[in-house]
Amino acid sequence: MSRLAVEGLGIGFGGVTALTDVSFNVEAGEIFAIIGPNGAGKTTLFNVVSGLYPPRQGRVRINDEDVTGLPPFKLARRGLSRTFQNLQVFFRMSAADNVMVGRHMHEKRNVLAHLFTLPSVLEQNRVTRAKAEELLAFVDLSDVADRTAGNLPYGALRRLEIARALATEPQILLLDEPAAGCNPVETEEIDNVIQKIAATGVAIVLVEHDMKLVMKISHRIHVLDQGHTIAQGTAGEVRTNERVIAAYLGRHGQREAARA
Amino acid sequence: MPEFLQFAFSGLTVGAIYALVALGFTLIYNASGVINFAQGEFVMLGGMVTVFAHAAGLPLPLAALTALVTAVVIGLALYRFAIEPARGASAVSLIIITIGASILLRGATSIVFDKNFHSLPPYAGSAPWIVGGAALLPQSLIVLGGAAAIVVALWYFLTRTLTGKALLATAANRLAARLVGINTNAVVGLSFAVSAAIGALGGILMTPITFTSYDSGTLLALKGFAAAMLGGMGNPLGAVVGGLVVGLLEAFSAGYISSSYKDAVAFLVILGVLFLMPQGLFGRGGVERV
Amino acid sequence: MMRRFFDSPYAVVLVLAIVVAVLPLLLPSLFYLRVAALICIFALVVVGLNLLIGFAGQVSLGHAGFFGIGAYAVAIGPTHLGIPPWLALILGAIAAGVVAFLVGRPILRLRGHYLAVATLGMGLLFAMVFANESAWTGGPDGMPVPRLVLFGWRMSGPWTWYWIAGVTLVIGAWIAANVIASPTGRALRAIHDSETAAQVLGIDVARYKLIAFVLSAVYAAVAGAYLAMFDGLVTPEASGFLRSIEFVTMAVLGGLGSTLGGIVGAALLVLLPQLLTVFHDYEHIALGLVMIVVMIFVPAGIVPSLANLLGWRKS
Amino acid sequence: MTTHLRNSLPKLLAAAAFIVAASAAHADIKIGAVLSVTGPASFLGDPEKKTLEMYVADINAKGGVNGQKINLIIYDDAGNPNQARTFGTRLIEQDGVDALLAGSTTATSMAIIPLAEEAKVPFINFAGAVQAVFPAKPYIFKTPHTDLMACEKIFEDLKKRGLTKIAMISGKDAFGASMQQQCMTVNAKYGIDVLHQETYGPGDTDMTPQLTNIKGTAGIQAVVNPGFGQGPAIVTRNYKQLDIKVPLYESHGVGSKQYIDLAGAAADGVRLPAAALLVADKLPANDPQKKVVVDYKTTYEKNTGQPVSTFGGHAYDGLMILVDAMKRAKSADKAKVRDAIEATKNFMGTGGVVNMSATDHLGLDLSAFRMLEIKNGDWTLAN
Repeated sequence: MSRLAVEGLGIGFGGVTALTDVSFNVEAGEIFAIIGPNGAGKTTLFNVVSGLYPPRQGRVRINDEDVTGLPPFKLARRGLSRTFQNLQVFFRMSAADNVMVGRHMHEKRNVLAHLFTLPSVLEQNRVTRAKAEELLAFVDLSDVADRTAGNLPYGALRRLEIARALATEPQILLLDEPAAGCNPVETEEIDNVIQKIAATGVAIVLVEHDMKLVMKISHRIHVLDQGHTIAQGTAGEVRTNERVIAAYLGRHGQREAARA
Repeated sequence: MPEFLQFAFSGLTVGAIYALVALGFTLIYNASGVINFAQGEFVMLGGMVTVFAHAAGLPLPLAALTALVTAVVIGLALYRFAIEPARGASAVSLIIITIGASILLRGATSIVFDKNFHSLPPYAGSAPWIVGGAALLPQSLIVLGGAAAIVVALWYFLTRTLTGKALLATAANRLAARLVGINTNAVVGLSFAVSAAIGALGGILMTPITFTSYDSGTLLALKGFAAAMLGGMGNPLGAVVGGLVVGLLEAFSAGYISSSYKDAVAFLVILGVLFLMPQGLFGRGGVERV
Repeated sequence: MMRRFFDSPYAVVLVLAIVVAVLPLLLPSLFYLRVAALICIFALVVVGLNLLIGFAGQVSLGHAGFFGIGAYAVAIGPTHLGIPPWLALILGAIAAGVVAFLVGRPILRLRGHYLAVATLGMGLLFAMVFANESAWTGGPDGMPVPRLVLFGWRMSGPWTWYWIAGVTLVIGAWIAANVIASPTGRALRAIHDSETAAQVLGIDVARYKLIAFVLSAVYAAVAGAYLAMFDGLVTPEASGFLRSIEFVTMAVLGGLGSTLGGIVGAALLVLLPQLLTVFHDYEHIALGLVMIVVMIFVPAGIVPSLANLLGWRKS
Repeated sequence: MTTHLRNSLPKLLAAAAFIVAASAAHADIKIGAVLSVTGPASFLGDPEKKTLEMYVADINAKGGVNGQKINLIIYDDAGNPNQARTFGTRLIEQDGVDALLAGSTTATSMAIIPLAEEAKVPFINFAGAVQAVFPAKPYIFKTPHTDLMACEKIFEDLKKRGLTKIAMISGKDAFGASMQQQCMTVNAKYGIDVLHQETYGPGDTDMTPQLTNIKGTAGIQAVVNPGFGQGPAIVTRNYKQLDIKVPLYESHGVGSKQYIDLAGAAADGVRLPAAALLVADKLPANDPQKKVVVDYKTTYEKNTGQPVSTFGGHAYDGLMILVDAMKRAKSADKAKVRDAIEATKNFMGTGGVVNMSATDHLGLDLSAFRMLEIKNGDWTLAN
């Protein structure tokens, strides 16, 4: 039984087909990377898998349960969480509050109790806050816990999104370019964090342009080009795959190839 | 059948006026993202200034021109002194500014002129023509024709002139427009000027039929906004269609259902359309980029 | 210390309670007391509306509709249905909540200006019903509202209503503070900043928007009922478009997302017409100018900007 | 931003202080007015305000009342009853007025009535609806004819002309809706059948659909249009455009020359009940009202440059009844003035001859209304 199974997924916008027949499985504890040139459909794939766009064809299964077409919040309750390429941090809330929002599913959601702040709500706020501080420590953001997220540097925001996603206690974590815009030191930190998460048994799906990072930490790599799967395998297999090289060289030239 | 035609004439005339107000909303929204609730005041100014300039002895065309220029100047002033200094404020804050501006303009008009209703002589006689058993006013045709001319002129301006294209480019992507060397501030200012002009022209055209007074802009702004949203905010074609649809809905529900609830029918239809098409009739649908 | 204190939503409630308790000692006449009571009533609406606009980020241009439901409930209930005023008040609040629940589901799917126009239409529909169904509502001239009688005590006059409205406002602000500090409040703020991220974190966005909508509707209905009983009269303008705009203006001028801001905004818009009478005919010009100037110089609203200025908020 | 705040705060405080200072008493007679000077009822409140200001200045110039000057305090409620009540409270509690001349509309009057009753301040209002003075409350009086009277006057005329099957098209504003309701309570008394009813909204700009339906209703012999503002003028024009032949009756809500200006030639032949004021020049010289209406009309038009309206006339009547009562009471004492107002007899106002009593705090009868017909762009006395 795979944690996440994607079968024959397809989607289009207007007349443009964005994804065609994409399939893969991700297992517990695995780091599974999805790469491809710009416009290959990686983020679209994430958006379909996390329920933001309904697929035109194909199915998505979590732990063998068919979850195709479920809204994102229901997927989250089945153990799927994600980060965003173009940061979707709650900018007006503090870093700690951002992570506390991630605890939402694990909190009691009785609105009447909230209206009158019953003692149980206070207790729960304490527990949530403690958990949030723990997660901030995990991504090394303890010292900015009470700063407004909007004022944090870019690298910190990337890690904050990861901590927030972890707060949901996911079984599957989709990371959309977690190292984008980060300097080498920050990238190194993120690399560590990802490996630590995978070690706890979370299935990680990673979209990343930093090929060094991808090749270093991924167990398997899935290559998309223009919405089609062109290869899948280990770093070594993908690196030598002719279609992959053609796809990258054909469109982006030497730079990307050299990095790989 | 004569009834049907009569309702249609009525709805189209009123709808053409709504369409012009909605166009004004759309233009400013496109260029700046601001919902300008003072749009109705431009229409009011068009009517009031023409009336008083005419009464002061100016020939009608000159009085209308005076009104047009006044509205444009006030539109530019609104942008320069109220909208531009608040750049970066949230959409709601900007709405409050335009509401403040509309209160201010109403107050000023009531002092500079008066609080009475005024009319203008019809531009082409007041005897109606009988078409298919229904009465059609020459002035209604002037309103419809005028509105059509404004729409065509606007279309030409936006797609055939460099300035117009700059306005469209700014609407599509302000940052990109600035990067290719468009003075986006000037363009947004221009959108206020053009919207004010369209509003004022609407006021000049409609006053012989509907009269005007210092506070006749409020209701027009409300209907024009609804029409713009029905058509899909930011789409000039949508604004025109939205305006005509609202006008026709009001006329037909007044005629066939109940005059007490004609506005209710119009709004119910708008709500219904929005539930089915959350971006309005011609709004850009598409998916949210994340 | 100061900074920490003002960060807590409960600080506002405490300060508010003290102000409400002390204020009557400083007011020289019944007129001022009436103005203070009006401020409390309108502030109650704005505190509720702030949950919807300031926290959940959903604009409503139709809340006067709920205000009107509350107001007409205490007029129609006792007059036509023989329901005692206090029960009519409660039923009115419940009715507003139920209507908000039913209308909110479909309406809250809309975003931004589309939501604004839909709520505006909703408010207008209520106003039209109140104006048209004159057999029940007295039509555009409105209808008298019977006095509230509690435990044999007839509630009338600025003194009584000041205390009723003041105490209710403190309770309302306290409940708002509770909500803000709870998982519900975090969910609302999250939705405001990024609906997408909120969904992905397991937040049922539609449910929370609806909660905020219903809560704010109930606040508005209670305030509407108070105003109707205080004035002893209700007219359709209670639910008019201009009232809705006035509520939003109060919330924005005072500062969205700040309970204290809502109260300050309400106070400002209740006081301004009284202060501006010195300008006579130029009153409206002055009012418009004040709105523009405040928004230009403190676009985030009076209270948040002031708090920033005085360094009470972390940057 | 800091400097801005620093600059504006003292100004605001100064404004507040000014209000307090302004209300500090001096030994004048204080008359308070809350009028709908702006907003949808400004066509009522505006002439009322101008009239009061004009005549109070005139009275003060002539030495005041009982040797005391009148201090007139006017607030604008913008047609909002809640605001009216607040200003009413302010006048009574803060400004300490001796009498109130207020309430441009029924709703704003109703908002102030309980305050005046409770504080025992004589209050003459300008509400149209009958409930403002019936049943009579000790301190509450009003000057305008009721809309019930307008209905009766119209129905009387219809009956005389043998027109019994009518349609009504009413404004949805307070004035139109209230009069429409009142008419429906007395139509049977005059044997009038209302075959069809339509309404239009306060800001509507085209009533063709409604009138098309009326035109299509068989057997209609006349149309009655209760309403005010620009609505009746549009109805009148649309009426002519649709070529509806049966007589059109307007209400006293169009009691100013503005209506004829707006409706133009279409207004010819329209009938309406109105006060003698509108036909001041055309009254026979022996008409007892002639002098007062000609005087008021001349003064108003000279001072404001605008055509006279019956609405300003209501304020004139209210002020003069009050001043007359104060003179007879020889003081501004509230209870004495109240008694004196109630004792008003044969007072000649712009609205008619006023005879108050303990049960009638309006004091006008149907004879106060004249049936007018518009001919060649001017009012004429019908019949």
